Formats: sequence, structure tokens, C-alpha cells
Amino acid sequence: MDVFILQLFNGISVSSILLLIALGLAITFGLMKVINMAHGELIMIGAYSTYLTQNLFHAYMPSSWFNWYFVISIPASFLIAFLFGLLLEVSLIRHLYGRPLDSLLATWGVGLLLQQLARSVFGAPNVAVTSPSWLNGGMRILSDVVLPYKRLFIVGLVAACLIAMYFYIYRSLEGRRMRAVMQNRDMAACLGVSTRRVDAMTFAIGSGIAGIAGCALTLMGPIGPSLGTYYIVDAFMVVVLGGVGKLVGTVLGALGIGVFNTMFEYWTNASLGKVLVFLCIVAFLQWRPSGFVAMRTRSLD
Amino acid sequence: MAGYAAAAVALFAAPMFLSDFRLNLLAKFLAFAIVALGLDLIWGYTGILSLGHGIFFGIGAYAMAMYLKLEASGGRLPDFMGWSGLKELPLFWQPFSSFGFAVAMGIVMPALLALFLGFFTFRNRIRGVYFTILTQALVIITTTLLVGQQAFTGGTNGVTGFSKILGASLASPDTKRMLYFVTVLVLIAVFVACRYIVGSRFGKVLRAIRDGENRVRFIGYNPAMYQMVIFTLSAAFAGIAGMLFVLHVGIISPSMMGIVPSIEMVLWVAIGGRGTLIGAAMGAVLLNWAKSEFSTSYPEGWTYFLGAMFVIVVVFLPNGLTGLLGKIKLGKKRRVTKNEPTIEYPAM
Amino acid sequence: MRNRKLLQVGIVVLLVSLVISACGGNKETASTTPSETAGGSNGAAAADGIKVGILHSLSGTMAISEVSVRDAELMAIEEINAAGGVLGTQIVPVVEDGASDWPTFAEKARKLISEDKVATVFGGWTSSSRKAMKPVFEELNGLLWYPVQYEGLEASPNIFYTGATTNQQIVPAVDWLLENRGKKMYLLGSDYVFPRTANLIIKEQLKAKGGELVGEEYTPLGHTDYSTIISKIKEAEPDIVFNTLNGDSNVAFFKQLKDAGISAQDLTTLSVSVAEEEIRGIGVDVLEGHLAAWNYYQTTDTPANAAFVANYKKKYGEDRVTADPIEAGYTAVYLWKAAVEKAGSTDVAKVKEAAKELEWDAPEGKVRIDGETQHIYKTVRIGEVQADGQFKELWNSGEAVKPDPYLKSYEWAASIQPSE
Amino acid sequence: MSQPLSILQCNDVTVEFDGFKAIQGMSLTLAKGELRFLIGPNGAGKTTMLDVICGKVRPSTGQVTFNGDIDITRKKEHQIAELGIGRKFQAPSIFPSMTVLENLEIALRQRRGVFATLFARLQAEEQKRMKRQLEMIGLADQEDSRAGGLSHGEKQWLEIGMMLLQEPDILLLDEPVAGMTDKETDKTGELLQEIARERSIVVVEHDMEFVRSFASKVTVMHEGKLLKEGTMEDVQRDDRVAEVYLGKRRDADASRSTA
Repeated sequence: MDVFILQLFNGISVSSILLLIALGLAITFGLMKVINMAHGELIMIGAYSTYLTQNLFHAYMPSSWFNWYFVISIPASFLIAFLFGLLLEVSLIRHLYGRPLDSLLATWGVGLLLQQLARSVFGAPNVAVTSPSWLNGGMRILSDVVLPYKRLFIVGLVAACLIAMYFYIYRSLEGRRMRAVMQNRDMAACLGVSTRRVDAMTFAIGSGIAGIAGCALTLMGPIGPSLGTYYIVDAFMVVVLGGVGKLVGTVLGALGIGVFNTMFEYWTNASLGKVLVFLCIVAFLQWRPSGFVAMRTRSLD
Repeated sequence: MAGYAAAAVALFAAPMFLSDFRLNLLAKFLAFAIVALGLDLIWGYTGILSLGHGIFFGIGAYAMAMYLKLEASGGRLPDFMGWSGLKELPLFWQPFSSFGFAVAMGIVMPALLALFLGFFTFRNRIRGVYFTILTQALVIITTTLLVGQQAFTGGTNGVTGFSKILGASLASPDTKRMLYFVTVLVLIAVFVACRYIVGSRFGKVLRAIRDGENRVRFIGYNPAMYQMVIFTLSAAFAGIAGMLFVLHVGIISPSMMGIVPSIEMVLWVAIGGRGTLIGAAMGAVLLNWAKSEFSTSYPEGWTYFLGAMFVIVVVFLPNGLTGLLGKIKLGKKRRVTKNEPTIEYPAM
Repeated sequence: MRNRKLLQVGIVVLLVSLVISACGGNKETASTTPSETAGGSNGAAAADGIKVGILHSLSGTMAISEVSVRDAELMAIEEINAAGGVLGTQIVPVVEDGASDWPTFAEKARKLISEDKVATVFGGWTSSSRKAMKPVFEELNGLLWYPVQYEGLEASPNIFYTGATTNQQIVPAVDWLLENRGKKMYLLGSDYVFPRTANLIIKEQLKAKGGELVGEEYTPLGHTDYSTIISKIKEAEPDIVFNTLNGDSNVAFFKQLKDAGISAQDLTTLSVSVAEEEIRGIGVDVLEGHLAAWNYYQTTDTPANAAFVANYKKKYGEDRVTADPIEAGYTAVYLWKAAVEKAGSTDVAKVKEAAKELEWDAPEGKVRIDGETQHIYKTVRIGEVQADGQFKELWNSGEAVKPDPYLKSYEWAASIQPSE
Repeated sequence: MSQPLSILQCNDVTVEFDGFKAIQGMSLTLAKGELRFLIGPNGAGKTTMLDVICGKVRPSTGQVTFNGDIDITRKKEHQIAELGIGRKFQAPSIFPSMTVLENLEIALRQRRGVFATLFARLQAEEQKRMKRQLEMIGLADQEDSRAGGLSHGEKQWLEIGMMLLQEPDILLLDEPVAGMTDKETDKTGELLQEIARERSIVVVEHDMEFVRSFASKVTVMHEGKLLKEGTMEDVQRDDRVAEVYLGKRRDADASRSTA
């Protein structure tokens, strides 16, 4: 019973991490049809931003404040990844609209460049980020079941990001413009919406969320130049499985992969678990090629 | 025609000018060119981007490697099975002691896998980006399985430590030269086959599918059949290339089949010029040559160069270097017509 | 249409000739000019120097570990050159990038031996890269110095192994754990050759020594979520986790282990792939108190080590640390030098003959080459991670242990030895 | 039940998109050699009806039969096309990277299997037919141009040419004269009447002028249902049709490009 509860929690925790890394992708891929293979590297940028924030606190702040660096690093990661995303959109991505496969290849090249850049700047080995002490330990709900605060924190962070995105997309003026452009670009342009600005903003926000994901990942895993490569394929699977264009699909996709992965891994082993999950995804897509939540269109292609 | 003949002559004459080591490298690059041709058929001509060709390449390579390993072990258990705790040769390894069987498997197995995958995905109209991501999932499945089943596959180490093929020592320069000629012949055969396919009505249907898959359907063609056939063929070419690769390099491991090598294969085609066969083949040779020349002296610079090259070519030169050369030449002649062989790649 | 054909023909001719001339051109120059090297030497020096190859991954996933070993090897060469070189000539390093790709290792090894005609090669890290290079060295009768602890069961006549084999690291570590920390052991490793082979040996050893195997788990390389594994470990209630995880997975595992409320006091873990360099990337806060088994630590107290650490930091920066494979790479260069001087030649056969039972005062203490297996005698050390990111030695084997890659002197290991 | 002279019969067809009924119980019978116009205000389900016939959309209930006894309701698009139902879409959809001639070549009536096309040679007879078609659609001097570079009207013609080379028994045309000049429109109308001598045609059209000039029989749809069927005079006299169209006429004409 204890193990069951713990595994259930682990499943949700893994899902929340997957969701966090896939959220940004759901925006860039789902709304803009840009396959951003450099998404993983934007996550990496977020992680390094956290590392830098930590170092700044070490160097310039009283040591009693150190614990609060993490609070600052979340917006900092968002901002830095946001700026990188903006730069990327303005210089490259805007030449790639309507060419999704080309965008995949070009951004893979960008990913390669960013990885090498990280290697040149921070060195090839991993860097260490010390988690704030208020996230150490966990909540004991049964004698033998401890829910780590960090995992709980990530679940909360994802929820916060989802809510923020919901309000942004569906309740704000900017969000309405964004939806208008994504649904009918020409019409939106005719109505005076600057599609260029909206595109750039949308892509940058997607990138910024990747940055937040990177920040959260410093709590759980390694921080190095190849950090992004560990997560990128999983993130794509989440988005594809969930279906394009609706956030609820992405949530379902993440839950599906996270929970099943944990289950399979518990019953078999990590390698086989992974293989089984991917097989399930391939099989599922045969059945529903456009994922859990599909949007129908009437156009020929 | 004259140009191709000259190229063929140059390839056959190459052993006279190159050291054994360089010849070996060139042979490897030519094997890569075969993969590039297959990839070009499905990507450049049919508009399907597969990021899973590393698997087909790898399966071909493993088939050949299994034969070579058994040949080298001379009746004993291959070394890695020993240190993985196996006591006797697994059943599925046994027929690979036959060269003919191994070669047949090296072609048939990738083709069958592609057929199986293509049968379902293309019939279910999974295409464009979804197909591409699906192939990536397949790469993960295959490499994880290969690595996990160390006793049967050699795990991350892969299969290596070969000595002879059909009784001839792999180390002797004569065998190497022979294998080089075999590679050149296979490349030429594959190239001619691709030319025929591309020029045939079948090839026109492929391009039509690239331009508008649904439109093709309403003319009465079943695109799924065409996609399946060309995907299978392309996988078979990759398998052949994999077999040749093992003969030249002497090792195959899952690291040659992963996501990165699979994307690199696409990169050869992109940089050489998709939609032209010669561009794809040349892209494979040139890029790998440059990699082996420059990556040594400037390992960091090389990665920057590779990344930048990729970005620039894909974004600004969709027709690759061949397209660029074409533009320069046409520009000199000041001859710009509607006919200019630039290809638009429609949204997929 | 005609123009288009002509154009294509033109391009074909142009490109083919380009490739051929490029390849051919190099043939002419290859014998006289060496490749550019990171060491900064040039063609002029090569004319009267002894060329040696340095073949590590400078790009890709393994660059994390291998770059430091390259640095140590280059430092050794520099030191030797400053002291007059070997046989009165300077050593000229030819640095190649294995790019974390095994076939590339094979290709570059072939290039170093047949094109650059190097006297010997120092290189490799992963077992896979060594397995890929081994046939090349055997075919071309080259000489490779491999500096990393590995899974044993190998003794190539063309390779010198300066890292530990199993009976110099894993076997004594398991003995020590069974004596001092408990009997119930959980084996956790990355899914590749070294952990699988190591665990095969450990399982036999547990059977023979009265230990108990309570679980065995492998995760794919690059695995980053250990929550399920940690659940499984909790369920199995082991005394010890024997950790053969590699690289980045260690970071995820130790961070998440700590979050699950399991500290080094609750559960002993012993790692064989976590050294000083890795500690910096994982963070001392999560690693403090955990154990490792190596033959060398930066804190190892020998006169040679004091100088080695000081020089290394001076050359590459105060923030750099030394570690076992770094030291083994450094030692390899000096052992080769000693063998060449004894043989009076760089000829492979003569060097191998001269290397037999050769001794040298390495930073890890006195080492000796075992003539039979071409491994070296090494002292085994178990260390505990301290708050400063360094190891405190808890135990050592006292004297250097004779290498036994096939574990022939261990009765319980009979079933592991190759059946010949 | 089946009338020997009818070539296409749609019985009680209903199409649902996520709960929204685009077509509700629509029936349609097409005689051999008939030129039928399908009209109706926006959202009436005209294009969807064509989609059902050519297999692009599966009806949730109802049946479509071809040539008396072939049930094509569950058949795939390419099978339906092979049987002899050709479709021209609203936006010109030709293959832009191929030449005009290549476009025509793959449209030719022929065996369309993988192996058939792999070993196909262009026959002299086929060449003649393509030349004739090129003349007819007025693209003879552009046969080697990339189709993507043609003007909008030329693309429309090319697509019609491709469809004729398919030699279908039924042609389904979605707004064939959209974007054409008056002269081109007239030419198209004449062409349609000529084609209708040997084949059946269904045309979805918003251009009432065009309908009036060339229609013999008209089917009016409204909100997914059949509103009226008959000659142009019948339809014009009908009160319900007037009600649907009056006041809406302007909208319908203004937004021809959507359906």
C-alpha cells in the first residue's frame, strides 16, 4: 500500500516534470507549428541562469539571504530564456514559418551551437547548484511514505505556469491577439494586429517557460551543456501524444507518459519501461494520429 | 553523362592516388553516400523526413557484424557473450555464420521493418512532422533495446574485433582494395537505380505526393502504397550501406544508430542538396571528409561550423550546395527563366 | 533542359575532383607535416621529435571526463620535454578527437598509427572506445596506454592498462563493505558493459562470501528520474547500494536520494565512477558521507602527488582537481618514457619487453608493470566524501595489489572466466 | 430500386462534425450525362456533399452508390477516384514543383499501381491525348513551365485539364469559375456543356449569372438539407428559396471564396 501511494505520487511527479518541459513546446509547436529542437537548449539556458543567480548571491549577498536565490532565479531564468527565444525568432524562426520540417532541422543546428557555446563558457563538466534549504526534506504522510518538498514544489510550479498561461491566452488582450494570429493570420493582419510582434512574443514566451523548466530541473538532475538532449524527445512525445493546439491535451499527454512510465519501470526495469512507453505511444498514434485532443480543419492539407 | 562517367573513372582510379588509410576513409564516405541517396528518395523527392535511418543502417551493419564476429570467433562463443554470462550461441545468431544469409538479412531486415512501420503509419495517414517524431521514438526503442540486451548484441560496445571475410584477412590491403571496389560498384548500382526511379512515372508520382499528398489521392493513386514502397527501398539502401560500413570500419555500435547520427544523415542530404541525387551523394562525402579533416584540429570550432552550416543551409539555401552552385552558374549566364530548377517545399 | 544537364555534369566533375584532390593532397603532405595539435607544436619540431598520439573525446558526451585526462597527459609530455625529452629527443603530441563515438576512435587510431606513424598512443576512457581501438592496435601492431579503471577480462598484447582492473577496485571494495557495512547489497548501474560485468563478478563474490543480493537494476545512460528506483531500493531494504552508474545519472540519483530522505547515515553507497571531478558537478551537499573506491585521490599523501597536484593546478587553474583517471593518464606517459629509455628504442616489441616489471614512483605511490598482463600493480583505497569535496581515505590495501584481470586467483570466480 | 439511368445516388446522407450536423438526411440522384448545379447560401453543406461523394468525408449515416450497384460510402478516396469520380477543389490544387506536362502525365487514365508506374513508358497515343488537352486548356506553349509559376486562371485550367485526362464518369467541381474573367467564365461554361454530353457533372457555384446561363437542373441546399430541386425557373419561382436567398444574396455573392 505504501509503495502504491509512493508510486502514484512518483507518477504524478514525473508527469509534472514532463509537463513543465513540454509546456513551452506546446506553445511553439502547437500554436506556431515550429518544431523547436533547440527547446532542450533553452531549458539548459534556464538551468545555467539559475546557476549564475546562485553564484551572484554567493558573491554579493549576505549568506543569510542565500536561501532566497531560488525565488529570484525563477523569473531570471524565464527572462534570459525569453530573450534568447526572442533573438532566435527574430533572426531565424521567422524565415521558417510554414516549413515545419525545415524548422526542425535548423533548430537542431541552433541546439548544437548553443550546446557548444555553453561548453565554451561554462566548461564541459557539470556544474553544481545547491538547492535552497527550505526545499530539503519532505512531507511524511505515512510512516514510510515521504513526499519530497522539491517534487511537491515542481507540481505546484507547473500548476502555477498552467494557470498563468491560461489567463494569458484566454483572458488577456495579448492572448486574444495571439489566438487570432494562430487561427487566421491574414485576417488578423487585416484587422491591424502586428503578426510579427505576436509571433515573436509567442515564441519568446514558449522559450521563457522552457527557462523555468530548466530552473526547476536544477533541483532534480545534472546541469551541463548536454542537459537539453535528455529531455527533448520526451517533451515532443508529450506534445504529440496530447494533440496540438490545446493545453488540456498536453496535460493529458504528460500524465499518460509519466504515470505509465513509472508503472512500467516499477514492474520491469528502467530500460524496458522506457521501451514499453514508447511502443505504447507509437501504437496509440496509429489509432489516433493527432493525439488525445484533435482540432479538425477543412482545408485540403 | 560525360560527367558521371568521369566521376566513375575517378572513383575507380582513386586507389592509385590514395594511401590505404585514405582509401579506407573514402570507402566509408561512399557507404554513407548510399544512405544519403536513399534518404534523398524519401525526403528530397517524396517529402517524408525520416530521422530513423540510423536504425536501418544499423540493422544492416549488425547483420554483417554478426557474420564477421562468428567468422572471427572460429566456432567459439563470441567474446562479449562470454563476459555477459551466456554459455552457448543464441539460436538467432546461428544462421549468421553463413555469409549469404547475413547479406540477405542485412537488406531484408531493414526493409521489412520499414515495410511494417510504413504499412501502419502511412495507411493511418501519419505524415509530416508526426511521422518524423514517430521515427525518433523508434530510434529510442531500438537503441535502448540493443543496449539493454548486452548478452545478445554486445550492448554499448557493439560488435567489433573481426579478422576475416570469406576466408580473406580483413587486415590485408588487397582485401581492403577489393572491398573499396565493391563499395564503388554498389554505389554506382544504387545511383543508377535511383536515377531510373526518379525519372520514371513512379518518380513523378512521388514528387506529386511531396507537393500535395491529398490531391494525389483524388487522382486515384494510393499515396500510402507509394510511400511504403519508397520508404522500404530507402531502408534497404541504408541496410546495404550499413553492411559496407562495418566492412570498412570494423565496428558497429548503438551509438551509430542514435538520434544524432540519424539527424546527421539528413544533414548530408540537406547540405549537398535535397531533390538532386548527385547533391545528396556529394553532401555525404564532402561533409564527412571535412569532418575528419577539421574536427581533429579544431574540435570546438568544428561543432560551431557544423551547427552554423546546418542553420544557414536549411534556412537560406533549401536546395543545398548544389542549388547554390546552380544559382551561381545561372547568374553568370544571366539566364533566369521560369524554368529555373528551384524546388518549393510546401508545408507538410 | 540542356543547360540544366550541362550544369549538373559540371557540378559532378567539380565535386568529384575536389574530393579526390583533397584526399590525395593529404597523402603527399601527411608524411611530412603532422596534424595541428592542441599542444601547439608545429611541423618543424616534428622532424626531429618522437610523435605520440593522444586520443580522447574532446567533443560529445564523454568530453566531460576525457578532456582532463588529455590535459594531464600533455602536462606529463611537457614536463618530460622540459627535462630533456626521451632518448634525447623531444616528444611531439599528436592530439586527435574521438568525439565520444566508438567508430571514430577506431578511425583515429588507424590514422595515428598508419599516417602519423606515432610511437605510441595514450587514449580512451569508455570500455567501448577501448574495444573499438583494440583490433586496430592488434592489426597494425601499435601500442595503446589506457588510463581508466575497467571491467577486466582482457589482456591485449598491444595495450597497457594503467587503470584498475576488477581485483584492484571492485573485489576489495565488496570485501570491505561486507566486513564493515552489512551483508545486504543492492546493485545499481548504468546499462552498459562495465556495470553489467562488474555486477556479474559481485554476484559470484556475494555468493561465496555470505553476502545477500537484494536487488539489481540498470538504467539507460542519461537516465534522469530515479524516483521509481529509489522506491524499489526502499522496498528491498539493503545495507549497501553498490553504485556503478555513469556520468550525469549520478547527479540525478544522489540529488533524488537525498530528497527521498535517505542520507549516507541511513544507507551506505559505494560508487566506482564518482571521483573528485564528478563531485564538483553533483554538489558536495548531496554527496557528503558517501563512499567511493579508487586507487588515487587528490588527497593521497605521497611526495610525488604533492608535486603533481601543484603542477596541475598551476598549469590549468586553481579550481581544477585531480582524480584517479587523470593520475593514471599522467602515470602512463612516464611509464612509457621509462620503458623507451630502458629499451633504447621506441620499437613496440622492444618497449613491451623493457616495460616488464618496470617500476615508477607515481602520485598514487609506487607502481609496477605486471609483465604477464600488462596491467599495473595498484594500491586500493576506499574514501569518504568530505565537506570540501575531497575524499578522506577510510581504508587502503597497504601494498600494491597484483593485477588479475581474469580473476584466476579467485576460486569463486571460476564461472566468470572465459571457457577455453 | 436503382434506376438504370442514374449514375450516382446519395440516400439520406448525414454528416456530423463533433456534434454539429453539416448535412442532415440529404438525398441526391444524378443521371448519366447530366450537368447539375448545387447552390445554396454559405454553410449549406454543398462542399461537404462533394466531400462525401469523393470519399474525403465519411457520412455518419446514409449511403452513396455509384453506377447503380457499387456502394462507395466506405471506400477510400483513391478507390473512388479509380472508379471514375473526379474532383476539382475550390482552390486550384496542382503540383507546383512539377511541369505542366508532368502534371498531366500523372493524371492520365492509366494503371495506378506502384509497379505499373515504375515500368510505365509514355505511349504515343498518350502523348497525343496530352497534346490535345494542352491545346484545349490553352497551355500548349507552357508545357515545360513549372506549374507553380502559372497564373491563377491558368492553374484552374490546368486542373480541369488534369481532370479530363482522368476520364472520369462523374466530375465534381467546386466553384470552377472563381477568379476567372468573364470571357474565361463563358469558355468554361461551354466546355462544361460539351463535357456533359458523355459525362455527368456536379458543380457547386455561387456565381448566379453563371448558373442561370448554363444550368439545366439545379439543387438548392440550405442548412444541410435539400430545399428544392428542379429547373432554374422552378427554383427561382420557389418562395422558400427566395426567402433563404433574399437579403442573403449579397452575402453569398460577396464571400464567394468561402463555402
